[in-house]
Amino acid sequence: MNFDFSEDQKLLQKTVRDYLEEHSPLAVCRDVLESDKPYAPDLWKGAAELGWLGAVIPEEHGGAGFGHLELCLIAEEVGRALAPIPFSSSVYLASEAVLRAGSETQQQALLPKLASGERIGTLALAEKPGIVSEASVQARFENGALTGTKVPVPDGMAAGLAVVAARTPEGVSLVLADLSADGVKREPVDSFDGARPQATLSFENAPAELLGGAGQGWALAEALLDRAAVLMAFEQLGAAERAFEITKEFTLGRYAFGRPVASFQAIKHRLADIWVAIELARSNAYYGAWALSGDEPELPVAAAGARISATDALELAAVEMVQLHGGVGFTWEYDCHLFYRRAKALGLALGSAREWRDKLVRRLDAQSK
Amino acid sequence: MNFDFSEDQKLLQKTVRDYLEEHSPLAVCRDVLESDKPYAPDLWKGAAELGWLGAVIPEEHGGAGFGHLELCLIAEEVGRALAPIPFSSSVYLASEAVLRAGSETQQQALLPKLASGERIGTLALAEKPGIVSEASVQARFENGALTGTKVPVPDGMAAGLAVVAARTPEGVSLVLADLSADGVKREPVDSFDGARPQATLSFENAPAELLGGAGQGWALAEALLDRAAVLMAFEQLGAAERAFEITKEFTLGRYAFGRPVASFQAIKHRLADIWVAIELARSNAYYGAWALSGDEPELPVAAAGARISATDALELAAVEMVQLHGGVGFTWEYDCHLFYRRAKALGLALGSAREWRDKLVRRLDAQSK
Amino acid sequence: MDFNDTPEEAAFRNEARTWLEANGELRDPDENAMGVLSERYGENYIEQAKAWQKKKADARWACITWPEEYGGRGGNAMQSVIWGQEEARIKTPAPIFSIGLGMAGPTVLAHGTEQQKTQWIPKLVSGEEIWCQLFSEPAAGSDLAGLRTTAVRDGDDWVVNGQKIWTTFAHIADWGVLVLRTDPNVPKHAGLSYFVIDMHAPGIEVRPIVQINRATGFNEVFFNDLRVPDANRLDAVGNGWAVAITTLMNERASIGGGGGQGNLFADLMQLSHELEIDGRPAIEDSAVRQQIADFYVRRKGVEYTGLRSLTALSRGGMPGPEASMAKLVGAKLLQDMGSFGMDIQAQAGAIGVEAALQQGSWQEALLAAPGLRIAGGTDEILRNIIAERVLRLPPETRLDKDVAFRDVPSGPAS
Amino acid sequence: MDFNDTPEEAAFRNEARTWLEANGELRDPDENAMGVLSERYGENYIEQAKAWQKKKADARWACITWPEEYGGRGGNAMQSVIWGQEEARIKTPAPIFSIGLGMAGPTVLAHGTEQQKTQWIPKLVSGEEIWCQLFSEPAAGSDLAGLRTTAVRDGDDWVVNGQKIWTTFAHIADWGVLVLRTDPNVPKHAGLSYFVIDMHAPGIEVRPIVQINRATGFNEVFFNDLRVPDANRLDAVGNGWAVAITTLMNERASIGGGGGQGNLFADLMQLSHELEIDGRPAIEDSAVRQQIADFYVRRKGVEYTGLRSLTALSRGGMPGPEASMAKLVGAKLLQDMGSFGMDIQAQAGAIGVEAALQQGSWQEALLAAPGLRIAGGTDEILRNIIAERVLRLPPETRLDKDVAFRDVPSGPAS
Repeated sequence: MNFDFSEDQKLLQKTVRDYLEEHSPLAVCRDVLESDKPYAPDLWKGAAELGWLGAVIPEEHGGAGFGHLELCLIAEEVGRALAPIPFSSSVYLASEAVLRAGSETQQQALLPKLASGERIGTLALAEKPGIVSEASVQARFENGALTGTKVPVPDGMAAGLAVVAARTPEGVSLVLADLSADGVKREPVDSFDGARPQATLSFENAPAELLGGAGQGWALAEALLDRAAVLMAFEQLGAAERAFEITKEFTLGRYAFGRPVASFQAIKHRLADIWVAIELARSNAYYGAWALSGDEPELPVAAAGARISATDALELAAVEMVQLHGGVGFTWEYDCHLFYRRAKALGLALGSAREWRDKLVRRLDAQSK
Repeated sequence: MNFDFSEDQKLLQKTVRDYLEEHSPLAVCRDVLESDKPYAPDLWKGAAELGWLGAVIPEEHGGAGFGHLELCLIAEEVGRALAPIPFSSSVYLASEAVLRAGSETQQQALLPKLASGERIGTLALAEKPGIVSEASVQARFENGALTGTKVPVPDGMAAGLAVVAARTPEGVSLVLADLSADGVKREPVDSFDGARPQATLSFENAPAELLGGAGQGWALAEALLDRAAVLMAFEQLGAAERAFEITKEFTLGRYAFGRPVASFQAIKHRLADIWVAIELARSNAYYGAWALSGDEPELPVAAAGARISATDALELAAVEMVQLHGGVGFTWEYDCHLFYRRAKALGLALGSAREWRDKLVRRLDAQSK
Repeated sequence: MDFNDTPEEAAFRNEARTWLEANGELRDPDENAMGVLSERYGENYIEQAKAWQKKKADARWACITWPEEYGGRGGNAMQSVIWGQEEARIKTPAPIFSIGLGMAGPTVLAHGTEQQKTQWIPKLVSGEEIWCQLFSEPAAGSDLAGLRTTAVRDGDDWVVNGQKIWTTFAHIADWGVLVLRTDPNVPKHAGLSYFVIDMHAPGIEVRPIVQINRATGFNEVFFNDLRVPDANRLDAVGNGWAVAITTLMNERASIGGGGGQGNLFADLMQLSHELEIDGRPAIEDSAVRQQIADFYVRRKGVEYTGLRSLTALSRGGMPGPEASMAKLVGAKLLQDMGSFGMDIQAQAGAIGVEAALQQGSWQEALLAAPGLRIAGGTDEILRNIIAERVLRLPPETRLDKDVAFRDVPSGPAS
Repeated sequence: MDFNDTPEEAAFRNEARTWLEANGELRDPDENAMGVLSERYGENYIEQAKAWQKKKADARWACITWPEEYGGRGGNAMQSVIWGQEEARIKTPAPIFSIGLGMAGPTVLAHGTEQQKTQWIPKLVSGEEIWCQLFSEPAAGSDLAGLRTTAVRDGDDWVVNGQKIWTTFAHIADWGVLVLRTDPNVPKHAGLSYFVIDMHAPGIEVRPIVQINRATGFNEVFFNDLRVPDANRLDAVGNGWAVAITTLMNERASIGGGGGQGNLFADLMQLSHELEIDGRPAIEDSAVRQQIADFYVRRKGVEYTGLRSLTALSRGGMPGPEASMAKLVGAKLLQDMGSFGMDIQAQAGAIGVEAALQQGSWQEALLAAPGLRIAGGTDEILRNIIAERVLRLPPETRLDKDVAFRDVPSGPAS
């Protein structure tokens, strides 16, 4: 039985944590939240230099060639730091898309730049409020030209490259669009979590190229979302752990009625429940990591389980973080709302837990047939 | 603003409570649970003599002619006592059916007997596990003959008369069947709440007669279920209040670590939450009572709201009753399980809260159109 | 059982409605929930509010239950409720007098001398002066009696030093009511006294607090050698806790519960029609219906509980503990609805208030709810109140009651 | 990251499996959850259990981690787990030795004298003698150290009076371990001593307790002047609490969590296919899927937490607090699943165990769960344990620690 990360992997995680503790205190997150900056560029550069961006990109394409288990742990630390960088968009989604579906030429052209951070990528699926599905894709791609509007696109202002779902005669396909090209307009759109900015991308006969088979786009998108769900679960787990630790320390140091707040049973039991939720999420996430790293047939079910459990844990931890801080918890000055916003933003990023619950049981059901 | 029962109505309620405290201690409920008796006949006789069975039956048909507000309060007390009598089957369902849909002849023949308790009625809808709907009715009624099997039928062994949903050429209709007639077979079926016994009723060309218009059966059944939902909500409310009171007293008297268990915040806050659930249920039930008593157009929505809220409150109160009693809570000897069983039985009696939630929103939606 | 007024109530309602419709403008019944939640006021809100209050005072509608001699109407509690219901139909300015009318005024009326009442009450009624209430401190929130701001006697004055927090309208108030520690050598509840302070006096600094929804209704207030005349003391030295209880009882009665979800529920039905799941309106999804039904019965449960309480009032009884319950249930409901409203928008739920659907009602709800779950008594304190005052369960084991306040632990031992 | 055994573990597993398949009969993997939940045993269950234990002991498989000199195998914790996994694949008789092997035995091994170990352990290993554990009392459940059953010294014996409760297998046991109050004049934890008693001695009366699911695994045990030789005392007089902690640590490790939901989950998927909603299988209803998904992630979360813990064990570490968590989550999950399984049957959910669908699994779950949520530590105690021992939060304020036991309040003042 070897259902845990190795010592080497944990050592890597420790170096990531140490780096982020030094270079990404919560003030860095707050700075992006309170400004118009699309991300923290110095941190992004650091992440690139340490090989995090190319963690699963092969060395021949300029990556670090670690593997997905290592990337899970990096994601956990990025989540823990609420690092305001386009990590999930560029690493879990755009890079994975190129790795999974890119032609040799595309891989050679893009992967080194994605690994070095020179190029930031994102995935643009949503066009309107509601569940994103094959049917909701209305953007069109024909004869090398992309037309349509995508909103919200996470990190859309930071990215130079977008993987876009669009209709082609063969069905929905994924295409690669250079966001600096003619025919592309982008505008920031107010984001619930300002440290995780969103944008509207409008394409008007913009140049783009197919990524993967024509008409294979939706299957590919689903596969990408599953893979990202595992990584995002680790990011959520990291944020949840941090929120919990801060909350626990606060309730230990805050006194009321002559006692630490943490000595009141209502608070103690709440903390115990949050801890339980995080442990359950961690265990489900580990299973997802196993399935992701080996590309196991269990991945679709494991990814959904990890995603649901992590979303539940982080939302609980963040809501209770605000509540258990009392008055200061709902001030702009304290950091609780950074977690509160991030929890909801990550919970929605790949579709809500409601949507993943539905997928999970459909998949379990399909398995049993 | 007059959103409460009147002093006179509360006085009536008090007499009902006093009677039941004397004649229906929990030992009476337990006696039916532990025996093969289908109900407590002495209590039934008492209820008849006091006019509870005919509460809404006009005086010219032998009833007490109180009204539905009074019946709500009687139902609350019957619930409070966990009275093991076929009250809901005969009063909320069968009597209401005859009152709403019976011909003059049927009313004259049946209402006096229902009011006097000489005749016990029930409503037989379900035929198999799952939501009872117009489509689930498979029993057939043609040329005065009823054929089919109904299970579970609450109080099916106690009843002498059943209102049965059956297919006729015009669609689903309700028919009246004398359960002592030829062609009727009945068998007790194990009941989750043995003090609320269930039966299987099998009809093989049994004599029966139409109740209400042919093909109008399902609309009529829905209307009956709505009316019964309000009354049942009061019954659930009474049981919930009683469960809560017993639990509160127990936790006040039980000491651990040198303190009453009720002084621990985990327990106090749980009790506060149960109290809140009961208050919300009470308020929703009152609204249902208002809508029922005036036959208001709001009844379908009000009935669903009352039903959902009461089911939630009673299930919470009963589950926590067992839990907060600790070890003795899960013994046969203590009375907690009487409430635990009754909570679930009443929660399922007219269809689960899930089903009513669904109906509620469908109705709200239809209203808004 | 009905929802009708008694004949007397109907007459009063009619009179109120007539006056209001003649003097105010009806609200749009389809107003989006957003406005209610954001707590953002337009320019000139002070002037507008003062003018409206003056208008009401001139017609004796300003303080229904207060004595006529101080400018009130001398009416009963039910009339006050009816007035509130009717006034809610009208567009009204920012509630800058709410603390004065809801909390400070009743306390002065209950504990003030005749001179204090005539000095302060009429100008409060007429909208000339704005009041605030300064109770909470950074280290004394739920444990209000643990407050540390001190007042030391000096001749005819008291000299005040310390800090208060969560003071609504402190930045525009003329007067404030507050509790101060006048003796740290006795047990905590015994060393408190209650004062009225002039918010324009030197030695007071007010700093706004930005909330997570960017609203700025609350302030921090700092005292540096503020001098308060002893004539501004309400009730006896050392009796401040009893006076504070009067203020708090009025606070709980006036906060009420579940503000804004009425509109929000209509918004939710609309949203569930607009969004699609599996190619059909979201309202046709069974899981969506389950959730909406749950919200509905909670909201209606609170609303009908209010009607039961009004009935008691109408029959001459006292309001019960329903305000605590309404806030406990309503604030969490707001948070749950906000979260759900964002969830069913899926990815687009992550759009911020300024750009989101329905004027960002859902995002606004999610950001406003935390404050509601905390201010004026946290969920946890409300459960304690229900458990101890309604259900009469034993109080918490207390280690801070029988020792001198200065010896009560206030932080981890170093 | 994988689920594989180390080569050593694989070899051990292979050896165990080979022996088990040669000596036992494989379980039906599609077995319904009902059997696991009902706790009802067939006839001759004692003889069958003794025969199986003897067979294992003869082949040195009975007690993997215990020393060889007392009949154990001298193996490590991971081997014990592997054995358990493999044995679970086989049809095994009633677990009548579970208390002896899981709790009493380890306590005797940790605190007994050499003579006590040789007297009791080998016959426990070989299945000749059955043990029970008598800790809880009617007025001392969660507050175990508040126990009131007394032992008074009389020559070489102790004379015991009082009552124990929740004693599994008391009615068939040969020996029992228990804690008794030997001094009521010192604080509660200091006045306890730990003994082994002969369950066949005069002065013991055992009465079965019927649970709400009609199971009768528990008993009440009454002592009337029971004489216990001082030679049966484990560890020093007054040191009983420390010994009891050893027993309890082993209890928590052996109860594990979530028994039976594995099967129950498969039952649920089946049920959701059989039942219809709106004319389609219930599994196609979106609200049903939401609920099933919630059950699934809770169940898998517990299951995978177990695997993480086994990994720690396999790497030579100690098991963590996951047993407390597994029981906390698993018992409530069982209750929720029972309730849901009944709900989606609608009216037919009210049918009892004997006649309901799927052998009444759902009804059985709903009736079995309350016991699981209480026995061996209530949900509330488990949250305390997690809060205090895992999270290191401050303990409850205690009023019963520094006073003589006889002065600790035990009921409302009369």
